[in-house]
Amino acid sequence: MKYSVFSLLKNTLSGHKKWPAAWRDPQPKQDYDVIIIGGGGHGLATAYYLAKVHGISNVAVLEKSWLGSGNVGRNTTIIRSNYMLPGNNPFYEWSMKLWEGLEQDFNFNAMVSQRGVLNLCHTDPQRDAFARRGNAMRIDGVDAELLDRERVREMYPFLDFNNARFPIKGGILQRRGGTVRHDAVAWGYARGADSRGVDIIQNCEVTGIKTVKGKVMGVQTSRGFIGCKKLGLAAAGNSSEVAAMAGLKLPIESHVLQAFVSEGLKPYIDGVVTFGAGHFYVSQSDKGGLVFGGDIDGYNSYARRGNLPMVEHVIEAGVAMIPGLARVRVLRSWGGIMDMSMDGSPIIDRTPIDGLYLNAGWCYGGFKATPASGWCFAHTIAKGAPHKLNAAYRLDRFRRGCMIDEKGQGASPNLH
Amino acid sequence: MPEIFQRASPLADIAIQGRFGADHGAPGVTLSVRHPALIVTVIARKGKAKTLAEALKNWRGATVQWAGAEQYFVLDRPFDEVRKKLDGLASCSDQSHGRVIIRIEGPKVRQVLCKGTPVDLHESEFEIGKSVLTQMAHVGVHLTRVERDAFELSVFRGFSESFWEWLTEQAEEFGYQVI
Amino acid sequence: MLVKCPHCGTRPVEEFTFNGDASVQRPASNDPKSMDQWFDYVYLRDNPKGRFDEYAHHSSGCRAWLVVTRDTQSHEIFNVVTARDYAKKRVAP
Amino acid sequence: MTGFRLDRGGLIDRTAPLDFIFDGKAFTGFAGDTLASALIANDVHLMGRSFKYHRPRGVISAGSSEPNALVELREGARKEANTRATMIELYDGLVARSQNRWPSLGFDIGALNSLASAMFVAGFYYKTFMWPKSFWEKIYEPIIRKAAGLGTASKEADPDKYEKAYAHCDFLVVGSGPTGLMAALTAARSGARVILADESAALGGSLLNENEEIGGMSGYAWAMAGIAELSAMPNVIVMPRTTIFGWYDGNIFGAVERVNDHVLEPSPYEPRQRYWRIMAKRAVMATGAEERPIVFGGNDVPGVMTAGALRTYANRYAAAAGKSVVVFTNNNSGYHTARDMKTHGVHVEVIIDSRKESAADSSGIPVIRGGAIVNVRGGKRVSGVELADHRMVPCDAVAMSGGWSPIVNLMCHRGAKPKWDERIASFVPPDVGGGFVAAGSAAGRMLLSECLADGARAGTLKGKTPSIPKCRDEAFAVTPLWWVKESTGKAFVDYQNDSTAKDLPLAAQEGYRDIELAKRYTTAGMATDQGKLGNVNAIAILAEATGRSMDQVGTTTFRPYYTPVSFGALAGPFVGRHFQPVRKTPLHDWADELGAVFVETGLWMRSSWFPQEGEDWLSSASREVLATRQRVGLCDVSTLGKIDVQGKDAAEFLNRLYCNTFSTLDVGKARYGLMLREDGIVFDDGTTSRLAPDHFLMTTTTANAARVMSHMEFCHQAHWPELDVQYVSVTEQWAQMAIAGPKARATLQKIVDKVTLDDTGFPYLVAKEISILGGMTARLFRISFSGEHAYELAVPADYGNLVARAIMQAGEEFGIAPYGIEALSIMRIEKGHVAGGELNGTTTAADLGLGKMMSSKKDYIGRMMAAREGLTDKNRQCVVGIRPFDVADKIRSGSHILKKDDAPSMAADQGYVSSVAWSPMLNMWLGLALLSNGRERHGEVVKIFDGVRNIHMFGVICDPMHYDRENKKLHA
Ligand SMILES: Cc1cc2nc3c(=O)[nH]c(=O)nc-3n(C[C@H](O)[C@H](O)[C@H](O)COP(=O)(O)OP(=O)(O)OC[C@H]3O[C@@H](n4cnc5c(N)ncnc54)[C@H](O)[C@@H]3O)c2cc1C
Ligand SMILES: NC(=O)c1ccc[n+]([C@@H]2O[C@H](COP(=O)([O-])OP(=O)(O)OC[C@H]3O[C@@H](n4cnc5c(N)ncnc54)[C@H](O)[C@@H]3O)[C@@H](O)[C@H]2O)c1
Ligand SMILES: Cc1cc2nc3c(=O)[nH]c(=O)nc-3n(C[C@H](O)[C@H](O)[C@H](O)COP(=O)(O)O)c2cc1C
Ligand SMILES: [Zn+2]
Repeated sequence: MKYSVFSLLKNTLSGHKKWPAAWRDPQPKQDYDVIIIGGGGHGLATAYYLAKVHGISNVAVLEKSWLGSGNVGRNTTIIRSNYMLPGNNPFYEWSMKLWEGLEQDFNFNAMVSQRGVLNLCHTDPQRDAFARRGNAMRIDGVDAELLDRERVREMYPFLDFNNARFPIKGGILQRRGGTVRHDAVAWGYARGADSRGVDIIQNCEVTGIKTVKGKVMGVQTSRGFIGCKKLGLAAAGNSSEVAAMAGLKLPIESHVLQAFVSEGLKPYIDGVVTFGAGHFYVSQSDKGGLVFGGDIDGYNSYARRGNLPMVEHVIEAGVAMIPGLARVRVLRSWGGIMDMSMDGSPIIDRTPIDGLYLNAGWCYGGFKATPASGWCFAHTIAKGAPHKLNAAYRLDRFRRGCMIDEKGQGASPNLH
Repeated sequence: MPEIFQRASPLADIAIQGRFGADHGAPGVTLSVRHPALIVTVIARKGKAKTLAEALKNWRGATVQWAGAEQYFVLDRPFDEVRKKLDGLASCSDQSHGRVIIRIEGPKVRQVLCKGTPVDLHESEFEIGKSVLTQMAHVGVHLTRVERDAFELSVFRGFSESFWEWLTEQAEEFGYQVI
Repeated sequence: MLVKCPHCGTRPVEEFTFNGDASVQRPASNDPKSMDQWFDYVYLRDNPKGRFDEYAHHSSGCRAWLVVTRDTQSHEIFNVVTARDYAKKRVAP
Repeated sequence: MTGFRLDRGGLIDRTAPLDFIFDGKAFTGFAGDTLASALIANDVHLMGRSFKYHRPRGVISAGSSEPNALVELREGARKEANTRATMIELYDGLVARSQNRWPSLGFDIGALNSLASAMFVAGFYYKTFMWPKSFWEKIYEPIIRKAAGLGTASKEADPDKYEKAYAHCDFLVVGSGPTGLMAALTAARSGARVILADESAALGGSLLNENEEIGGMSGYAWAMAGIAELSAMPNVIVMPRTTIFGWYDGNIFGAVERVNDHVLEPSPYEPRQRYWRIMAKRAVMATGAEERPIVFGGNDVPGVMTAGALRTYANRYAAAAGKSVVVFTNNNSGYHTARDMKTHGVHVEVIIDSRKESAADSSGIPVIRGGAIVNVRGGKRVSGVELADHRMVPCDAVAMSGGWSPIVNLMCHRGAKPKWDERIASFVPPDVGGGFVAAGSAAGRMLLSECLADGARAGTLKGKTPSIPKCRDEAFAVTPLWWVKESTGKAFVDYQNDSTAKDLPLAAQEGYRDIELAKRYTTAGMATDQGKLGNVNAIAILAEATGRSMDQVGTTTFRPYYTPVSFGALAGPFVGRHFQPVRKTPLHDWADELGAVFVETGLWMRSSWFPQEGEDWLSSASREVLATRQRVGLCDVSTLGKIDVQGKDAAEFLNRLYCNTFSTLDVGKARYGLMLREDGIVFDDGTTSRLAPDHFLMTTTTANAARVMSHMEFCHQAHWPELDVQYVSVTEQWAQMAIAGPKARATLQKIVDKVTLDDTGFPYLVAKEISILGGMTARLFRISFSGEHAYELAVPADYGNLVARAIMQAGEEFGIAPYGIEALSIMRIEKGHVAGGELNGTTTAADLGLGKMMSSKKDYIGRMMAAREGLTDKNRQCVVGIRPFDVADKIRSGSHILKKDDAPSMAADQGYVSSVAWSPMLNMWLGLALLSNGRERHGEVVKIFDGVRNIHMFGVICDPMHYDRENKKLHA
């Protein structure tokens, strides 16, 4: 059933008894052309584009828990394409373009809200770095504006302009950046994929990968063996664990990133703002909660929860940026497991094992990448070779010394 | 040896004597700056940790404080004397100007310090003479219990002013005096 | 999380800086043939869900590097030794 | 009873009346009241409006789980949105406003939403608002955002202070009801260090609300005696108004103490709130149980509340929520309310017991067994209830009891899930090991005697469990009734978010069957109360809709914060100017005297330029450069990291850390060193001197000082523990100043004792201990960052200002000028020296033109990885100089570089400008850039693209050394 004002009115009249399920709850088949491990944003988007763009619909997405229970369901929802390096920039911009038409494409309101992403700077070198970044964007036709202190003040007069330890000197603004209703992304892709024949199988944990002579044959799961010709890993924070089932060791560490939401408030902050002198970024959800986060806790973790030091660190920065927040209350905090890579950039590639494809290393920026990641991963799986947009996201780039390191932190995953 | 040059304390203009904060009768804590101080970092050379520890024991006129694995602060003796005495046992570095020692004492001293350090300062856990390295208010602190209700806090000189501001603010509710 | 530093006693996690997998050892050879070992050492990480040896620096305390054995899922800490002792005990590659 | 204030009883102080204002109207209450109890006593029930439908709402609870009665407390910069009226202690002068209504609480236009509510079901948003596309940001979303949210938060800086603190104990007791008190008493009497914390202003838990009897006295008297005993013990810390908000790894509990929320304004010396990290060896969760609502039509009309709340208002606050009460219950505790109300002289119309049978004592109040309320009459206040058999019962208050849920939150914060207990029809806490145990009602024990015994058991840290005082018990019996299916009115599961009983089956029908999906689709449990009251009902309704058991459906994930915590408390004093500590150099006062403008560099404040009358930063910095290059300048470089490296293997250690060699350095000499990361990228640079065969002084960049130190510690301890080397930061011990310029030598000579500073006595790269000013020991290094004949002089920090002043005096005759880091930066760019803009974590030694420094004779950090193809590619971007083609043009840092005739595109991007400066020597803007294959391109004309400033020009690539390429001045 197509979602629209008309279907809504019609169903209201029939007491909402006739809404169909947004996706089926199928039993796994014996085998599939393609299996995707991970019912997060990337896995679901991959399945959607496999079916939609490549006509491959004998596909299953296996999710160990409920749909969207991973990072897609727990991130701070920021989308932007303000990347600097040639390996990244066109990819993220393509993602932004896909966001811009996504809801009409998959007929689900994911509340893509291009309310602007503003990053603040507090020193001259930071401003220079923003100029470099902004120019890298502009050179490729991506929107970016460098704002001075007064322009920032006009937009957000309630930031600390009076008593700050690190005065605000300006910022870089991407107006097309913004937020998306995170859960709805998973739901929209799931519904879109399901309607094109993809089996979305929840509560189905992959526990082993079967290979014969270096070729993938299928997966062991909590619901039995399922065969496949091609297997795509899109397990985000669990990538290392899943890859290890095929004997692969990855250039990835798993870390916990916490996020927070405040009590609901009347409109407080219009766009997304990030602090440049500490770890803090914030936006306001359509429900009214301030959604915010900061840095990873810093130690390897698979627990989806963090500890108090990072809570304090984030909130100190929050009040340093917006003094008025002191009397606002934080309602809830949670964590997600980040697949932190060695250069802060992702991997979308084949692997040394025939038929096994890898999508991982998203660090804490993979939500915004969801559409392009699905698009490129679907292409890579369908064609057996990367798309030109993910040509730099190769697994062997570390061995070759071709890192894509936006922050210049090197092989220290917890610093990216 | 009298110094021919006047040493200037970084807290000279900050740690002004007087009574501050709330007034509940006697001050909750009393603060003072130990300046000029003589401080030497002493680190055992390889394989010399035991001999060094022996050499540091019962050193008249010196105060020896633990400052990390096989590492100490020797206070109150001039750098050259320390270096000569520990020659071959330890690497010595003068820190007399690099660190500032603040003494805090009084009935509320633990209540003030627990606003900064995660270390348990209860008598049952922290005897007199014990030193620890910790962090308070984002500043690294070397903390020593010198008496039941008296502690010394040693911080890098550059942070001393900021640290003093924080420390005195924590003491305000009890009332404090600076001597 | 509380980490029991062998030098300082039990301290909360905010005094430590973590630095990942301690199981990898810096290769001894500079022969180009050892490149695989080097690549493994610099870029590949054990990243288990469960028991894990990791480097931790007591950066706001005694500044010793430690190796903490911890469960990455429950965060339970089983053991802490100095990196120095860990290095000494490690079997030569 | 006059009005709704009972004549007798309660824990309020009738001698202390307090005036307060709610929605502009003046009222009076008493000390001991909460805002909610005072309003109820004044017959005000309408306190707020709901989220989606803007329905009139009153108080539901008497505690921190309150979802409805949220108000904006205080005004101006102290305004605090969404404050629970049930937790606000009344104080004189209190001002509060209702929220989420317009124009007024009584008449709220938003309530029109209710009319379309048939359409506003779960998931409504996802199905519409998609056309036309551009309408979302411009029209739909702003309307939705305006309508959503609850209170309005202040945007002004908060005038109050906050604090942080740590506490340690052997035993933490969370909750001070009978269980907690018994546990605390038991542990404390055995000598343990005990902390007893309770979120309430008064300790005693349910004993304050109920008429119990313990040990021959009233429960209240017993509690007071216990609290008095605990308060007098030196090993006990009693913390009222302290909410334990979360349980973290290591048995660390986060807590907030509301030190001054019960007064109009805190004293200037005291914080508003204090955030505690409590490190407990063991802890007990004695948090009690929460009474659940029943989901029936109109269960949100003001005047409907939990039975326990109604009882609490009467018993503790002497406030009657109505004059004629109907009780609706599925367990015995509803009877308790009925009896207490009767005792207080309040008419109880009827007890509606959903159970067909029960043995509970109704004290003569009529009981309807097997009954149910299907709708509540009344808009802004209950006027009656409609029963399943169509009977109408008039009343002005409804007490409902759907059973009791142990408050398991804290114990589930680290991932464990509660278990379903059929016996009490509740989820009970999981077993999380001995460090944290549940006791009393929190553990599912509903009888007082069980609670006391459980508390005593939990508090027994050693020895035998003591016997407990005698008390009166009342049987607990519940037969679940979650949802009155025959309801005719809207029946709410989540009050604040307006999720109804119908939303959950709809979510299941649409595929959102998992409780977590249903939560997200319907928003049930996501409001400020986090479903404390209604989540269990939601689970039950979903269980039925999907044919699963309670256990199979399970709960959603419990997360901190038990109740919401202010940002202020978690930030503590580290806000505003105190966000991070300030680090000042030993020359700060000297620079300040000379009018320096300071700039934040990491935590340091560095003197940036020294403006004279009428100068801006550029004219000041240019003058400083000219003075230095033509005469002599003095600059504070104390922030450079300085590390004393000593020991037999010091030289070997440095050999392994730096890519170039240090073992060959002579004593008394300095050498520039370059450090790589293990991945082959440049890490840091600096000059390191050999003071003795086994003693080096290393310097690092300001930015990397701490990281280099950690790196050394790591390399030594983890890689090479066999080395005999010791190192310590001596950054703060030394005040260090650069004295540069043609007259540097002459200036210094005037203050240096004995040594002659000529090229034989003190040649380039000499590093020596000397004496100055007639007896001060100092270190002098002949090194240069500016390219001038220059020295760095280090003196013990306490002498810094004194020496700097002396040098200024000595240099006066030569025209000495202080210079700041702006001038320093100009000079280094003129000389093509790399710094932060180029040492950016992605450049190799070769990229920086320093490839020759990489030794091939030894192992060092980064050697192997630096040889990878990607890091040796000839097209890598490397450092070049760049100048404007038209010398009148200004190049800006961050501009990108294109081939002269190329149009902008990522593919055509050749590099970028990494540093720029106005060169007073060359009279133009010039810079350094990172340019693909740059070394081969000197002389090439390129396009400079500065899209973010919309400035485009041409530039010329050149050698990075713009000025004095022969280094004549250095050796002059
Ligand atoms: C707190 C937080 C904030 C963030 N903020 C942002 C942000 O603002 N902007 C942004 O762009 N990005 C952000 N991110 C990152 C972003 O959410 C992730 O990079 C992205 O969601 C990862 O891709 P995914 O959606 O496919 O991952 P997931 O949703 O995690 O999907 C992976 C799925 O694989 C499943 N799985 C794992 N192992 C198995 C197995 N063995 N068998 C079956 N299934 C398995 C998991 O259950 C999971 O559902 C944030 C992340 C977090 C945690
Ligand atoms: N009538 C019934 O059916 C019924 C049902 C359940 C319980 N009860 C009775 O209630 C009593 C329960 O006693 P109890 O001592 O277990 O609980 P309690 O309710 O008396 O005390 C719990 C205390 O914990 C505090 N608290 C809760 N969470 C907190 C947190 N996170 N931080 C700080 N404080 C927190 C509360 O403010 C409260 O004061 C018994 O007398 C029992 O018989 C009766
Ligand atoms: C953008 C965003 C907004 C959220 N808003 C709320 C909210 O208003 N109320 C709430 O209780 N939780 C909110 N959450 C948190 C979720 O309840 C939940 O904690 C999070 O998705 C992680 O899942 P988990 O806690 O079940 O592990 C929000 C989460 C996100 C990502
Ligand atoms: Zn330590």
